[in-house]
Amino acid sequence: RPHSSSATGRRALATPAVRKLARDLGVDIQGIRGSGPNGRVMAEDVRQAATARTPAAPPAA
Amino acid sequence: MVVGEFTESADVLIIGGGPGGYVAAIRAAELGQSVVLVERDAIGGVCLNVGCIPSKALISVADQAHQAHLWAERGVMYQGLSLDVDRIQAFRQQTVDRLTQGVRTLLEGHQVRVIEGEARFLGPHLVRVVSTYESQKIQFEKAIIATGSRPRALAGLPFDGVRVVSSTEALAFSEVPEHLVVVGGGYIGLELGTAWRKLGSQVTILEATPHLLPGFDRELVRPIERRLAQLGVRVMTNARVETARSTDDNVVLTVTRNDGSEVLEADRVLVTVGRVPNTDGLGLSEAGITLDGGGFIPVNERMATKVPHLYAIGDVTPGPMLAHKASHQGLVAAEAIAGLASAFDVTAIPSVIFTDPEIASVGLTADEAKSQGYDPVVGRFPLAANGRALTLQETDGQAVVIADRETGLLLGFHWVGSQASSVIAEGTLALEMGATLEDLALTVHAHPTLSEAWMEAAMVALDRPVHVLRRPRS
Amino acid sequence: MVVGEFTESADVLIIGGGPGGYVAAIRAAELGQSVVLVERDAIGGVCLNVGCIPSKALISVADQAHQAHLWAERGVMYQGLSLDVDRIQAFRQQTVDRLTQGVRTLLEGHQVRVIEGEARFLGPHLVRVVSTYESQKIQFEKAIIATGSRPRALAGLPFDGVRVVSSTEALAFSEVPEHLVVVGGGYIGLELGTAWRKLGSQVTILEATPHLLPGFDRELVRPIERRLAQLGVRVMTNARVETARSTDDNVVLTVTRNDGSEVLEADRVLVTVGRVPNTDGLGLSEAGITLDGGGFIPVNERMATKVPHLYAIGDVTPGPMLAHKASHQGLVAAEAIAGLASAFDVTAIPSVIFTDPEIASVGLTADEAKSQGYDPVVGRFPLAANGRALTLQETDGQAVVIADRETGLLLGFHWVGSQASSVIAEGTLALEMGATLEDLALTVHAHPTLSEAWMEAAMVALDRPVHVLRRPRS
Ligand SMILES: Cc1cc2nc3c(=O)[nH]c(=O)nc-3n(C[C@H](O)[C@H](O)[C@H](O)COP(=O)(O)OP(=O)(O)OC[C@H]3O[C@@H](n4cnc5c(N)ncnc54)[C@H](O)[C@@H]3O)c2cc1C
Ligand SMILES: Cc1cc2nc3c(=O)[nH]c(=O)nc-3n(C[C@H](O)[C@H](O)[C@H](O)COP(=O)(O)OP(=O)(O)OC[C@H]3O[C@@H](n4cnc5c(N)ncnc54)[C@H](O)[C@@H]3O)c2cc1C
Repeated sequence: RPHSSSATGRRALATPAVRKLARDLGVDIQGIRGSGPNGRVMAEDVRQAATARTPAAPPAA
Repeated sequence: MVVGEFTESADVLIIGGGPGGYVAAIRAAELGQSVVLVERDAIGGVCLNVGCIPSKALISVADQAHQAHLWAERGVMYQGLSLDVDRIQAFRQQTVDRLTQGVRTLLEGHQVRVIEGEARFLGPHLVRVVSTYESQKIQFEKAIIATGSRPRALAGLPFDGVRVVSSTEALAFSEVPEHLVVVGGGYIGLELGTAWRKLGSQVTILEATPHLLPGFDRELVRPIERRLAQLGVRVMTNARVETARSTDDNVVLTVTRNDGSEVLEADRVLVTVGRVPNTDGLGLSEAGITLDGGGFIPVNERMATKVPHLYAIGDVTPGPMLAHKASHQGLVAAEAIAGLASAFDVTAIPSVIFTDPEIASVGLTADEAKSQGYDPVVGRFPLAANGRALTLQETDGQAVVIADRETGLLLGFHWVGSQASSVIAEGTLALEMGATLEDLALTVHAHPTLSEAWMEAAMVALDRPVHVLRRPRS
Repeated sequence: MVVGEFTESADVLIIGGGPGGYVAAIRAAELGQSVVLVERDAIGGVCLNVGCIPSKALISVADQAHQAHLWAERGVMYQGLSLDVDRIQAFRQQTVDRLTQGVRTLLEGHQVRVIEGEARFLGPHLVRVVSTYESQKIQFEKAIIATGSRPRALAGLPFDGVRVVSSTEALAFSEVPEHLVVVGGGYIGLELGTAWRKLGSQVTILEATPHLLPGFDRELVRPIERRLAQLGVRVMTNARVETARSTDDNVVLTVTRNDGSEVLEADRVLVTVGRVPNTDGLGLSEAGITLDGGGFIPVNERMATKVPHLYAIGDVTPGPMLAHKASHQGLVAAEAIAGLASAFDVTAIPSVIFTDPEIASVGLTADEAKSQGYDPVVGRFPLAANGRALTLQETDGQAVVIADRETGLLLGFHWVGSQASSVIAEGTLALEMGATLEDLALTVHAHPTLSEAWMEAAMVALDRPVHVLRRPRS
């Protein structure tokens, strides 16, 4: 996609709340491939990226 | 040398009580920090005392005075209209007082210690605060520099506070000037020049570049140029003040333009040629901070300077000098200091100009979109075709939306016309939410309202206009 | 019996040229259909001719006349004010003419054939159109019924067109009434009652239920009740007209309330107790359509009736009687007919009331949210703490946001105060985009603007208020 954020270095397309979530979870949103329309990064994408990045964390329960 | 100085300490020291500093103070206190706020002049800073608020109060009164003339032909006729400048100025001051008193109450309610005086860094964790009567030191863990900006002076036309003045004095004139010359056709000059014209002054605006409001889309500025002409404001572009001489009651200016020079006599000259950051005289080098070429303090997205425990916000940082930028940065800095993951990470900062008509803009223009590699599609909708604008008799203006042709992603919103200040918020939210032309077009907009024009502009961009005829695509 | 009738044919027949019908006509033509639009009265329907537009024009003039009083203490003074009702009415009519002329031009530009006359179904694919001079039949593939609504009459107080009138005549009074009694405290009664009060009439509003604007949040209505009291409008709730008797210059009403009865004398009585859909006299049964209990035409989300090739939009369909609902449905019906996948599928329809101050509302109230199973959090922000409201001297009012406590999903926006009509659009877009409290709070809102109050209300709901003190959570 010529206009995806990674191709042109543009900002990731995500709402303020999702960008905040990424910051809160310590994930770099620019590196996430969004699953929403126009490649939009959704809250779920951020949560997945956060889990994927911390495999060392002990599984809950 | 000061004897017997007292030293206070605080988690967070904030220097400057403008919309950057006081908002940071409230938020830092909310987050449990002990906060000291130092202000050398008036709580509320430029914005509340001599900027945003008093200018808009003056503009409201001036609009009202002007409206009185317009409505006669619609059947509301005034006899013997007169202006009482004392009352106008009292209203301006009351508005300021009410808001600054509100801010003081909020600071108290959050247990922010407010210290009057001028702060200067003695070292990275220490400032001295000097006021008329006393001096003290304040030791701090972290500090936020929010010292704002001041009017830039013109070399050949120095401020004298009476005849040659900055916006501060021009807001507070105790009489309507006979002839006000405004040097500088930026937003502050236009806002104040228009207001005083509506209150009865003869007004001439001098702009050194070929256009008023340099940097703004020409098509957005046109309705303002038209209105200025209707109001009888003389606009001289490509004009430079060559010499200036003050007499007892006047300033005599020689103005050169492309084609020659002209002599203007004015009883008041308002110089508004930009603002400079208050980053001198602060002892920043003692604190380890170095400035950029423009005198601004470089910061990262958490508002931290190169010295990690020192933060800077508002007009002292690079970027637009706007109150809402300062306040948003204030929230970010306070939260960053308290350990939250906040960052100044916004898609767009709106800007509003309270001219007649108002202009508001957020995001990219078509040209900017092009230069960022988009193929922009532009949708325009004239307010002359908007029912609400007609009922308000405010039909001059248009709504412009810019979007990416391929994806429909909205990139910019621009409005010249009535209530631009109120309708622009929808545009900012649309950009932050990543909305598309379809999202905007399919959102039901109440009838009859001005904001319908955004929806109609989106439908124009989508090539399915309703209230204008379709034009052959370019 | 009509002789020598001519029969036309069209892909799409639209009955009624209001904001539903004319928008559908434009869109259908844009999509390549041959369109006939039948209108028995005036293109533009109720909304443009005797509804939204003329009422807002009258309100603008009345506001201007009233503002004159308010601004004297701020220094804009006049010795006398006089009203010229002829000019006021000419302005109202000009505004209407400009818009309806615009619509006629758009219809022409789209090659929509406009036929004057009253349509009545003769069968599922045939109508007869009767005008003063002629009659014809029109055969069609598909039809859209957009015949709108008319004022409901009160049994004991029938319209006589002079003393006992509907909104249509009340918009066009050629003199300011001495005493106008408004029967019905809904939005139309309040809008017109307030306007005529500001133009000098004595005004009494009678409402049968315990509250003005039944159905609206009480807290939103309070500023309007206060303003009505300041204006000297007498409001009688729980009030019913028992008997009415017209004399030569007056109507004498006996009004009963809980506590007894009272006699009112009025030179004009405006009855606004709701509107009924124009679904009688249309021959709908010949077309195979049956009405619901309220006389409305049931439709699916593509605006199709039970008879698949017949569509209905606007005030004849169930739901709020609002122009923007009619227009949006018009787009959907036209697109559905042209084979597009369109549907009336909106999250929320905003509603605006042009009282003083204005009220606008979109989405759920806290109570509605609760009854839909949400745990709502409410954020309120008073306009008295908003800088722009202060500079406009319009501090009465508040912004209210409703969100789901768990997810922050925004559910409703409510505003009473200045420019409600302009600021509500941001709320509608937020709901359509599925925005959350964080999204709204982190969107930079320009300063000083009214819409900042939405952002501040979101910050209140998130328990991190800036310009009001935090309250103990409930
Ligand atoms: C006429 C005019 C109209 C304007 N209109 C608008 C508008 O409509 N919208 C908008 O967004 N912006 C507007 N602005 C710009 C706006 O006022 C500024 O962007 C805003 O005030 C910046 O906020 P700040 O907190 O960075 O600094 P400031 O508001 O400048 O506050 C800085 C404070 O720091 C204090 N200070 C400085 N040095 C020291 C020191 N050493 N020790 C102690 N205290 C110190 C100063 O006294 C001042 O109170 C306008 C400006 C002007 C002049
Ligand atoms: C005083 C007043 C103020 C209002 N203010 C607002 C407002 O601010 N905002 C808002 O959203 N709404 C407002 N409304 C409501 C708004 O006017 C209606 O919701 C809107 O007009 C409905 O549009 P429509 O197309 O369904 O019908 P209408 O506008 O009622 O148009 C229907 C048309 O069909 C024609 N017609 C009917 N039967 C036939 C027939 N058999 N043959 C041919 N033609 C026929 C009628 O002559 C009419 O022109 C207001 C209404 C009133 C009375």
